[in-house]
Amino acid sequence: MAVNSTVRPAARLSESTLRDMYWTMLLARRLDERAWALHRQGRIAFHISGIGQEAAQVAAAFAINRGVDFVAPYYRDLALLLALGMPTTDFMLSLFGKHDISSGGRQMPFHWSFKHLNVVSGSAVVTTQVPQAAGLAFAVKYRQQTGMVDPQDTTQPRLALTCLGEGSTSQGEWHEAMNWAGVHKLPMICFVQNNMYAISEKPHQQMAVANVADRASAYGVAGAVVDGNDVLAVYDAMVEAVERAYNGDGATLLEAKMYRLTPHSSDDDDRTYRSREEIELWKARDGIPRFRQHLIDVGVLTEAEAGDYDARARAETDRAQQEADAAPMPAPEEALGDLYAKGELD
Amino acid sequence: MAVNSTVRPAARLSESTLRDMYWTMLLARRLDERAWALHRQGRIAFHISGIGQEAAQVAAAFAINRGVDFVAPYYRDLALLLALGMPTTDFMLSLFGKHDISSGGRQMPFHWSFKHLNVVSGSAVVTTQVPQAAGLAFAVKYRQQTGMVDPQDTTQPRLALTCLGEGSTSQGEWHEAMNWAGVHKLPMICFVQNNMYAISEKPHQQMAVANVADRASAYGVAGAVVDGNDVLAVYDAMVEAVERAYNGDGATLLEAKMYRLTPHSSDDDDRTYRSREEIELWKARDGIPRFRQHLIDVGVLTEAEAGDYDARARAETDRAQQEADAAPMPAPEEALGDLYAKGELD
Amino acid sequence: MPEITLIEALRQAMDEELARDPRVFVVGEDVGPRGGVFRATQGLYEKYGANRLVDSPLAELSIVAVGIGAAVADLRPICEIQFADFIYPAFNQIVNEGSRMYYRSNGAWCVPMVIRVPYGGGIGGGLYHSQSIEAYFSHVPGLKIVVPSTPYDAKGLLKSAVRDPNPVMVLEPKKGYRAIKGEIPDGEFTVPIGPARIAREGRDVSVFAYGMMAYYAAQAAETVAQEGIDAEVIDLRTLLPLDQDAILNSVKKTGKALIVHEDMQTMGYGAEVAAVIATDGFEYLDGPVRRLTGPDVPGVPYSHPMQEFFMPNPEKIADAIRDLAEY
Amino acid sequence: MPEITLIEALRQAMDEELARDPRVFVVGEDVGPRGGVFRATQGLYEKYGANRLVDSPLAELSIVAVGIGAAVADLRPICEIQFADFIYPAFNQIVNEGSRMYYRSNGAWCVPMVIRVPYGGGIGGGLYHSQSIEAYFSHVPGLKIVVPSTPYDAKGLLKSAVRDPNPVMVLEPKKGYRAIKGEIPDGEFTVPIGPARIAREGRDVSVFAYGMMAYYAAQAAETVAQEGIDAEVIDLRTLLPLDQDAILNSVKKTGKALIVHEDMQTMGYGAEVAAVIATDGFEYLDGPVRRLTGPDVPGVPYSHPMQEFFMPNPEKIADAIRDLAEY
Ligand SMILES: Cc1ncc(C[n+]2csc(CCOP(=O)(O)OP(=O)(O)O)c2C)c(N)n1
Ligand SMILES: Cc1ncc(C[n+]2csc(CCOP(=O)(O)OP(=O)(O)O)c2C)c(N)n1
Ligand SMILES: [Mg+2]
Ligand SMILES: [Mg+2]
Repeated sequence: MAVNSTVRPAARLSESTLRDMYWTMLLARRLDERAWALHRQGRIAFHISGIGQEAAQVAAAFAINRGVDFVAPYYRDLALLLALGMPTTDFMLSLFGKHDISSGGRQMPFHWSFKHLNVVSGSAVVTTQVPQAAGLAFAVKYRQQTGMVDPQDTTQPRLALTCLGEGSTSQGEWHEAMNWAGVHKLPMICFVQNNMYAISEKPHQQMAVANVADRASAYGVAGAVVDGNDVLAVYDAMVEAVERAYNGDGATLLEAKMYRLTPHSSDDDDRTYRSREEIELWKARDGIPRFRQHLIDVGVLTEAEAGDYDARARAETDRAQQEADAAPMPAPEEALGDLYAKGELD
Repeated sequence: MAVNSTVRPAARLSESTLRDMYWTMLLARRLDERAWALHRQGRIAFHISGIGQEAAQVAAAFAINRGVDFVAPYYRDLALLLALGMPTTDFMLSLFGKHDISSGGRQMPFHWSFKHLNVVSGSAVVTTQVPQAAGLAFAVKYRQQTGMVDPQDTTQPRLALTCLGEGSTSQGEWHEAMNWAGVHKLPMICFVQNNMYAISEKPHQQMAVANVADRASAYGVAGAVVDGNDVLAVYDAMVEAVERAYNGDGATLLEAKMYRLTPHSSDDDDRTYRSREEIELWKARDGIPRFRQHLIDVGVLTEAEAGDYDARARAETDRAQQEADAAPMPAPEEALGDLYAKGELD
Repeated sequence: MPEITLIEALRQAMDEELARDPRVFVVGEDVGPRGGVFRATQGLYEKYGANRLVDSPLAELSIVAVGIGAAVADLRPICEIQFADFIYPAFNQIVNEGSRMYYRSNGAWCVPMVIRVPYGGGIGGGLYHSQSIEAYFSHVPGLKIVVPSTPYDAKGLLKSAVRDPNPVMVLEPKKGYRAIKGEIPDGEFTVPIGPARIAREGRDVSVFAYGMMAYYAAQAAETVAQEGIDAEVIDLRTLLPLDQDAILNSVKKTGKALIVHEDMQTMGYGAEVAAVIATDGFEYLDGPVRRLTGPDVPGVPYSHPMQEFFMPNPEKIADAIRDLAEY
Repeated sequence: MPEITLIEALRQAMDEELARDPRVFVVGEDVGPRGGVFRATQGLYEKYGANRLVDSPLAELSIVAVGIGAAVADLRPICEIQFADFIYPAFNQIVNEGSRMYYRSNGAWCVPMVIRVPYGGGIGGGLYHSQSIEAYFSHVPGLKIVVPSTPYDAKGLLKSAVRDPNPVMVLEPKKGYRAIKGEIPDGEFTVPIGPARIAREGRDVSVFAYGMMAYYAAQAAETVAQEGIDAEVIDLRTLLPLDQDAILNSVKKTGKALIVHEDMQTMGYGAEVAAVIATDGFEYLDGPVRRLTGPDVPGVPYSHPMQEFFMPNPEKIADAIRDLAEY
């Protein structure tokens, strides 16, 4: 996948980009499903899924300058990370607790960190990445304002994108981050993936407003709500936010509505708090088959090609799993690691 | 001062209540000025002032069921506390670090606590009282909803009033408190005393919106802005908020605009960050002479009576100071105090 | 007497206290219909309803702060923090507020609240689902901290915590939730907050531990007993205030002290135990005070081999006892 | 060499680092035109402007979190927390985030940030303007903590902190801001993070202290010297990582250890120092390890007599040295 920096509306996306987007969503879905299977087989200890959120994530990634702009993701962002350039094998390594790039096996899977892609390491503690993303965006602006970089230089990060769930906006951390973004007019995009649940709790137990994005006005930032299962709609909304950031016009709170199609994690039993019917209803709105059909309808993809993609995604998943499977486990003493960075930084 | 529970608009306030309100504002001003004088004389170590905020505070207090409803105040609330029934001597004792009711001399002055008035002890850490006030309001509602008390019972607390400065709303604590108030529709009033400064910082350095109350909509609570120097306007706005709380219609974010007429505290030098002209401008809008004139205009007070009030306030201040002066200092070992409450609570 | 798990004991304690006192309520993330992510409140929502089992917004600071306000208003909140690792947003409210309320108001206000916190590693939780937090909170005068390691203590201490007029943190060794089983009597009972428990009497070496490590220490003591080493195991059980007498009495007998915790060593809880011994038990000592703890790294790694490297276990404890016995 | 105050030394360090590296900036409440409530940044706003001296919203969590993000993005933030008592809202970001970034990313990301924190009592600040916080933060692997007690160390350590690739907390004994004066050389210098400083050599008793208490301990040592007691004073200076060798070397010489801090005793920093001695210095000891500290109450009371009761001072330290010397 080529790293692009194209800020253009969905209507002007090239066919190959559209296919890339579809491929990434599909691959994420297959990898994610495989993780569930591996967990059922007792081969991995834990899985937390992004199934149902791939369309929105891929759209978000494709709208920024991938690999250059800062990203502070959250645990469900598998599709986003694939779109940014995470190797599939690395994902599989992390599932097995092996030497992945993100943490060398120290962190649970889904705690992404890719320095070469400007994806900053996160924790499991929800929302902590959001004020840090304000700091990343602050650094972007600081460099521009103090003349250290040219604001037009596309080899430099020009914004910080951060993701979180709707429930996580209840944290004080989120308020402080959004407030910084507003007061300091930061090039930040807060991308809320509202999947209707925070483990068992529903949005009305988190907030007394209909949309997280309704809170944008409280911070003096732009806000928008978009259908998270409509990849091109999310993409267009993101492009607006990206242009705002690049142009120095401040932050955006973008909320994509979607649905968590799986239990919260492999430890969860969602039968205690939601009906099977509700899930089926949302399955029918799944963004992946929807985009597939759209691409076929507009002639970007044929049925045969789509079938091909399916086969390739499965093959790529197999390959990644096998490669990761063959890799050794970390040595016990690696727990000690390096506690402190050494020397003076230049 | 009799404890009242009258929820009535300002237009229907009795003459004696109006005079009570004026008296309380005036007394607060005199005590506060005396504290500055004592500090200049090196007789007390520290002072933090409510000068310029008395009108709003007195209005707020008079609108609730004083001594019964819960109050979680902040450090500038001298006038509010007097209106609630704090003895003047006790204030003076606290200035001298003697055995005051609030803390027995353990806390700095202005860390009010009066169990018999349902005024809950606070810290100097800004904003912490606000989510606690949500807890107080939660308890009010819990008792009503579980049938432990009758919602009409005026001998029971029916709301929680909490105060803070505009700068303190930048804390994550505030977001979480307001969010609880919204989600759980709590009988809480968050009274923001926007005095245009947080030490040296101006409101636009705290938030990218014009008013704190603009944020009410983000929490699904009612919001209003009022002129803090207009005691009757604040009173009416508070009455609305109180009725909302008493009727089970949820929380209010009420913001009173005013001006901190003194430096932040006796440790501050405000010449580093604001002009003398600006202060003079605001002095002209001071709520106390304005209310005095109003009462004279409407015939509630004569010039002579007003002069009398001045003399009485000075005398009361003298008396309180002398009484506090004569009291002994705490013994050193009282530092040990009681670390834990003993026994089982009933 | 029926044998139950640690978590069932905690559930029973809450059930009984909810039934006993209408002021008791539980507040936290997913404590309602979901019954808690560890199922500590399973069935309680159905029994006591939404007023008493309160699903909170995802915000630990306010779970605790609302608890403080409600306790001040004479309710009896049981606040659940989903994992110990997520308690820090509430640090300010616990340290600056709840724990100081009584002292700062000169005894006028008290805060009868409970904070339940599943903690500890060895469960594949990595850096952020494995933490021990007792070190931070045992430096907070005004707070009490208990750590049960048996179902009996779990039920009895939690019930005492609910009835205590002070804020009490209940640290629950989550690896033991289902692994630790034990008998409890049928009727009502409580376990007092304060006294440590002699889990095993012995004359050669004193082992001080709590939570999962107390459970392991007892196993290790049985192992070394077969080799002729008679270890005394003290389950500290209440970390704040610390039962100094229990520690000193034991060291007086054995002359040797080993402290075990899974938390990192530097400024871990073992430091205070060692300091107490070095000051007031100095004359009893026949050897150095030893600590067997997790290493000084920022957390328990996820990958299994690294996790096992981090965690103390019965074998490592037995080795440390042998070592010290030989001194 | 000119004699300057502790706070002037800190101001100079920031001034020089701001001039040296355009990535260095200061962020905090009132650090701009106001120059900080203690005046640590006085004149810097005029010199470096609003981009480099950033008045933040009144929100410590985000002061630190924005600092972390900026440091990750290769800037060099100096975050000012107005009073130590107000740092807890940032506890989560410091403990779970900044200090773990390097370890959790397997060395990919580092966090070259400084957190400056005025701390300590004896200044009429009461429960919420007097706190010591080192105990909480010295249990955070990945963080470094320094506490200067001389202008030389203040300037040298702060400059080292700015250049260090790790998060460094600089605890500033605010009672000494203007009270402590000392000489510093004219040109550029730094003081390494890590080694303790022998403030006074002696053979009879080792006194371990830091910050204001190191300053007082040196005074106390002079007092007892006149009585023939030769106390060694070790200014620990870096609390994390702890210079264990310096401690053990001193105890080896004197056989007696007194630890002094103003913070509360239980699980205070002295616990770790005592534990290190009880473990690795056991064979050197000629007497119990003693701690002279603030009492276990929730904070320093405001009222003057109670404050004085709480705070250690040169007289109390001298008494404690005499006591231990007699053992
Ligand atoms: C501070 C904190 N508290 C609690 C948790 C436990 N937890 C993990 S995910 C989650 C729900 C998050 O919901 P939401 O923000 O909507 O994101 P989603 O998982 O739905 O994508 C909770 C409570 C946590 N990780 N961090
Ligand atoms: C958490 C915290 N941070 C910093 C401070 C120091 N401080 C005390 S008052 C104040 C400004 C408060 O401003 P505002 O909320 O507007 O209230 P005002 O003083 O203007 O009434 C600051 C920064 C504090 N007390 N608590
Ligand atoms: Mg969600
Ligand atoms: Mg203000």
